[in-house]
Amino acid sequence: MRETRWLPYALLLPATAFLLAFFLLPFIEVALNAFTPKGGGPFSLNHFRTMIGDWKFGPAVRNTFVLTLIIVPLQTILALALANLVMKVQRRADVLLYILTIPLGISDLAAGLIWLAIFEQTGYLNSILSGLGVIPGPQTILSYQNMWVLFAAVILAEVWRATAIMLVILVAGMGLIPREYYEAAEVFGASAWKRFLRITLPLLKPSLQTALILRTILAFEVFAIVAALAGTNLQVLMGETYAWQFDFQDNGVASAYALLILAISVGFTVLLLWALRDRTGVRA
Amino acid sequence: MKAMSLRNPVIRRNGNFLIGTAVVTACLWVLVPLYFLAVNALSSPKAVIGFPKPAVPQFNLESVHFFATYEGVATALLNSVLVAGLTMVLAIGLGAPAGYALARFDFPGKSAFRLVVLMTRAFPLPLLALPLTVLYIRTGLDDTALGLAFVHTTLALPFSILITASLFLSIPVELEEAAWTLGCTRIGAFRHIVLPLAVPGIAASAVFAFVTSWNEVFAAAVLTVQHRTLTAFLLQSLDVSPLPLKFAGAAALVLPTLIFLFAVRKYLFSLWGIANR
Amino acid sequence: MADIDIIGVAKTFGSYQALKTVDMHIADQEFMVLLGASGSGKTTLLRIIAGLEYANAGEVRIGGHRVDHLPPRSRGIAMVFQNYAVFPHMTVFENIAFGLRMQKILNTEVERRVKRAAGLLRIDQLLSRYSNQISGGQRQRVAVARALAVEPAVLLMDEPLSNLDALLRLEMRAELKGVLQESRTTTVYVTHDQVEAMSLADRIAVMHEGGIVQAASATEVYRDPATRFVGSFIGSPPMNFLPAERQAGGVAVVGRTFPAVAGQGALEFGIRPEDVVRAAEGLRGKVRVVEPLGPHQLVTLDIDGHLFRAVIENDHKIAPGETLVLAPRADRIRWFDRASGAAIH
Amino acid sequence: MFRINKGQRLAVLTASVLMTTAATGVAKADPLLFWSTAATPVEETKMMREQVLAGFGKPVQYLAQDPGPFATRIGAEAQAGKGTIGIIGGLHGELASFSSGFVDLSDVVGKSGAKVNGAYAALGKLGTSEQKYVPWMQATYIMAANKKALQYLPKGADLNNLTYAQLIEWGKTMRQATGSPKIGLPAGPKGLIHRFFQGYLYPSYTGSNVVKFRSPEAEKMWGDFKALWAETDPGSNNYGFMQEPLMAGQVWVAWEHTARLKDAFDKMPDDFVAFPVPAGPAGRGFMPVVVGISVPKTSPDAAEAKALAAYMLKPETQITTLRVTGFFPVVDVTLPADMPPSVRLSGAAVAAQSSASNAKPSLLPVGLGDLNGKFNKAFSDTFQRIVLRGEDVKAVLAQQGDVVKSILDEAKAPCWAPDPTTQNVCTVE
Repeated sequence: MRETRWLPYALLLPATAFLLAFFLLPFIEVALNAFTPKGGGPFSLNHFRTMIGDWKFGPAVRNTFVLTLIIVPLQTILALALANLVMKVQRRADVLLYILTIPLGISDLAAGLIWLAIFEQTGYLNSILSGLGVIPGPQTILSYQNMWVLFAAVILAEVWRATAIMLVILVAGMGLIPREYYEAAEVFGASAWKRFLRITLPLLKPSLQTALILRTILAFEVFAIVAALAGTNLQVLMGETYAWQFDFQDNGVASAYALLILAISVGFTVLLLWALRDRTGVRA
Repeated sequence: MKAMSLRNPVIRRNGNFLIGTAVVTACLWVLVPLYFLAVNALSSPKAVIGFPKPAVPQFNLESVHFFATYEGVATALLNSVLVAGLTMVLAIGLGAPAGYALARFDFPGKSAFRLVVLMTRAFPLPLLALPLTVLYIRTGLDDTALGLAFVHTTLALPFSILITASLFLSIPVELEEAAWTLGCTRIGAFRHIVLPLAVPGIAASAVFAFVTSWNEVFAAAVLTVQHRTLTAFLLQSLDVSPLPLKFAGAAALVLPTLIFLFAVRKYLFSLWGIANR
Repeated sequence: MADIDIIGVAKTFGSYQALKTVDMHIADQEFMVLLGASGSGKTTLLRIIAGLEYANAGEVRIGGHRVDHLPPRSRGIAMVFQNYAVFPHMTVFENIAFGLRMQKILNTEVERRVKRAAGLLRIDQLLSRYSNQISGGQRQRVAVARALAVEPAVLLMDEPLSNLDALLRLEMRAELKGVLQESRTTTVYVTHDQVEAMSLADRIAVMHEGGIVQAASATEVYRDPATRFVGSFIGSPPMNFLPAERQAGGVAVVGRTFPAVAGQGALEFGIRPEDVVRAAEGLRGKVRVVEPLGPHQLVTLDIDGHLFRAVIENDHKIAPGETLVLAPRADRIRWFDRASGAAIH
Repeated sequence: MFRINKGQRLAVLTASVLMTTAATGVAKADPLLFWSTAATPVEETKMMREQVLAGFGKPVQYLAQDPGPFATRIGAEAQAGKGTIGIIGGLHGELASFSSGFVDLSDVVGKSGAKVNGAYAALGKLGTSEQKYVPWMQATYIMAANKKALQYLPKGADLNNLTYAQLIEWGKTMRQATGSPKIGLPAGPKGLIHRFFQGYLYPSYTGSNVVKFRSPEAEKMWGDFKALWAETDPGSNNYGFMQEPLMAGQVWVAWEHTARLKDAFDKMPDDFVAFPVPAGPAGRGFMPVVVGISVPKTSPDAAEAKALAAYMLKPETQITTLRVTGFFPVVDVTLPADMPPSVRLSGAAVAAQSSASNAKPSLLPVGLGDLNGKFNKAFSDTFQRIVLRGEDVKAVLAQQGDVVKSILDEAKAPCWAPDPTTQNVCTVE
């Protein structure tokens, strides 16, 4: 219809105006803080210098990247597998989907507590292991001496907590793929794996893109679970942001960290958009 | 297989053992950690601290009782529901039109809009809290459910936009066009055709907005004073509380979302446009 | 009176020109079929008439009134969609009644008209069902009944039979023709199936690359294609073409001379496969393939390096490798300008 | 369509009900808001409300906060020039950053009629002439041990007169006997281990906090601490409150804040002993923790807030506060006999600690303002680099010494005990 030209903008207006007022305005103030020296003054990069000069900066960047680069691909694979499973199940699939989406409703703080109950020295993992006679008594699992165990615990907990959001987006995307494609492929004798590879994956690209971008962005903000499981042993960017803002009361450096997180997220988003760009142009 | 089919999803092809196993494994993966939480919440403080941990709950309600008698819990619960409800309404009210625009139109700036909306989640909220609080105190939004709901809406909005977009995408545009040719205005077609088809999905995506608000701690702790939400009221001090209370409190916060999600589980599929396949 | 005038309508999607300037008149109560391959612009034109798409230029008039600025609901049209667009959340009854309810027509009248439309399409038994409880063919009938129930001035149909299986399509085609003849509504019908087009149409508008190449009766489109494209698009098998050279006193086609043709420029000779007969004199070619078609046989020949198809009666057995001489019926020979493809009369 | 309409109607109904409730937001008589980082564990919050504040007579709403939201909110109210917080309770370091936003509470101390600890009262001026906060409660850090650990005490060691060398020895024996390290330190994200270095190790080894930060004595100290850390439960980096690993039996001997041992002593009084911190070559260093009360200039009812501050200083109130939180009074009181086991246990240890002949009391950092956090960071960074990452002691001390020096320069802060108090800016040798 004729209103096609202005209507989409009119529809976006409320959300845009809202985000402008409640996100962009405060954001600009914070962003300015990152470039303003303490106590006011002209533009300066001092806060960024302080940030980079801190010995925790390197480990925080490295750990955040390592966690993101392991967690996100792992979650993608798991979410794809689970989404396929959900689509295969016929009866009571709503119950299956419900169970699998439960972690979506659990905050990262609560999830940290849940997994701490498993991994702590007198936790469930040790209880089970000693019950099975594998170990004689409580063992320290979460220790700075076993960094890889710390990483593994954080990864496990993050995968448990945050795969659900990818799952729902992918299930949604799969629901949009016309069944005829699968039937046609089946007629041509494509195996289930081939059908997944040749039909599901390419047609799922838009959803996959959204899910990946969203998860990557949130993964760079990983904090509560790390704090719960790894304590001060594992520095991450978000943790440093908190520490500078609240423990060291230096809003400038905290803002610099926040901008860094944003910049990394934007960089990765662009990378993902490029890597998963729609080469066919068939689907909008 | 038979016994299992009563409680677990049943598989398309009978005897597809592999899928059955996968379903059970996936469910256990999600449920076992929650089960441990439940056991801890329902065990005596001594058992929670001790070793080895009990495998089954003792149904000791000491920790639960603590929260039940904690002054202000009821009010905080009410505030939480109020804020989450408002967030739900706002996130859908603002997000659904935007989602509809993304689903139905091709226009310059579309991908930029998507990107910017996603990017709002890439900035740590606690840093925005200070300027927001100053703004709120000056405008009188401070310590109101609506004010907090606004902040929670910024968190929930990217999801509600993306989810509703995919929802509208799953409703064939021809249905709408058919309605136009049959005498509907654009709004009329939306009301008579799109909305009824989208309502279950919108309801489910509203639940996600609800849950987002329910779980948010930081802004809630800063922006509410007398009208605290349950999460700000409890969760923020949980990690400095004794272990048994930690678990009981966490369980108290997880439980409502479980119930809420369960209530809309039927819609979870329609949310994704699968129901009519 | 609901005739349709399309005047200078053009449409581009970004840089892609979907419709070049199109002019067309569709008479009141006429059954007009827009026929073309996918991408020819036929659906775009239909959607412009419906108001679902806006033209970049030109006018659309229905019943003499300019409608191109009006939304679909104000154009007096109804439309049947390729995938039927039966509302899944309403019963068949509510689907058919939908347009009437929008017009705020009295309940008793709604009921009467729904019953009549449903009766016409023989779906009166299904009125309380939902769309996922009926078959594809039944859904198609619901879509048509829904469109007819509003008694539109113009009925627009976008490939309504293409999603049905072959047998059902044949059955529906006949039935549709009967129903629409009875309703006497001006109809614009889009299809890529020429048999469907010919069996239904009063007139066929053949579309190619965003333009109407020819709009005429089925017979005329078949017998007198306006362009080489129409000849090659219509008919199964399509028209044969052979290069022709103007000579003093006539036109030479693979060594045979035909009477002179008006105009100048390089020519092409065109003849339908069934318009040749075996003769002593004529086009000489070597048989490549013989396909028996029951009453006839379809023979593919190589005439001077050009592929040529002929439909020949079944009296004699023809074997591949054989040399055949075929004489075209003089009154069925068509000439085309080789550069523009236009027919020369 | 019937189904759908019902759903729609329901949604609209819910929405409008929510909107109206939100808009009307019933206005009751506003209680005075008490915004605090003390008594944050839910049990303590509950007791603070039900037992301490209930006696004030007027409604007070006690809201326990994490330091993050606590500071954000106070900062925002000061910036906006308008607020709802009536009164603030926080640690010395947490209050220091907002000094300019607080009203002068000089008259409160007098009004309360209580005899307030003079040193703390001076601390509460935050380097100004006004009483920015009045001291409210105090605590300190002591040692706690499971009785099972006592059998492994080194020969000849006196629990009440322990040295750090003996503590290390003790830890070693326990580790060898049980197979796992049994000493615990609160080095987690919520833990207070930086105070261990500032107020305990440094004064005990160097007799100084700042000046001798990178002295040879300090190098020796870090060497010893590495040995101690080897006997320390590696889970320590997750511990915020030592009472939990103590009760769980995971840790047998711990250094911790008295308030953060309360639960263990109260719930299992027969299983634990409390004793003074060990001594080093320079003495037995220890440090108080002071919680103060401030009234922000934006307080809706400053008069009532002051009245509440005075009420909190009353000896009876202070005793009740000790009973429920484990924080000790800052005014002169006579403790009744029926105090909970934690008070008995901790009280004895604290008394022994401060009356020890080699006692080396340290003050909280004075005059650092909002640099308090960074000052703490300098110590915990030193610990993490030397002990956890195994960096070279001398090099790290040299670098971190510069950091400490620059913080002091920026704050222009003079030295505080146990460093010799001077008028000049304190500096690292």
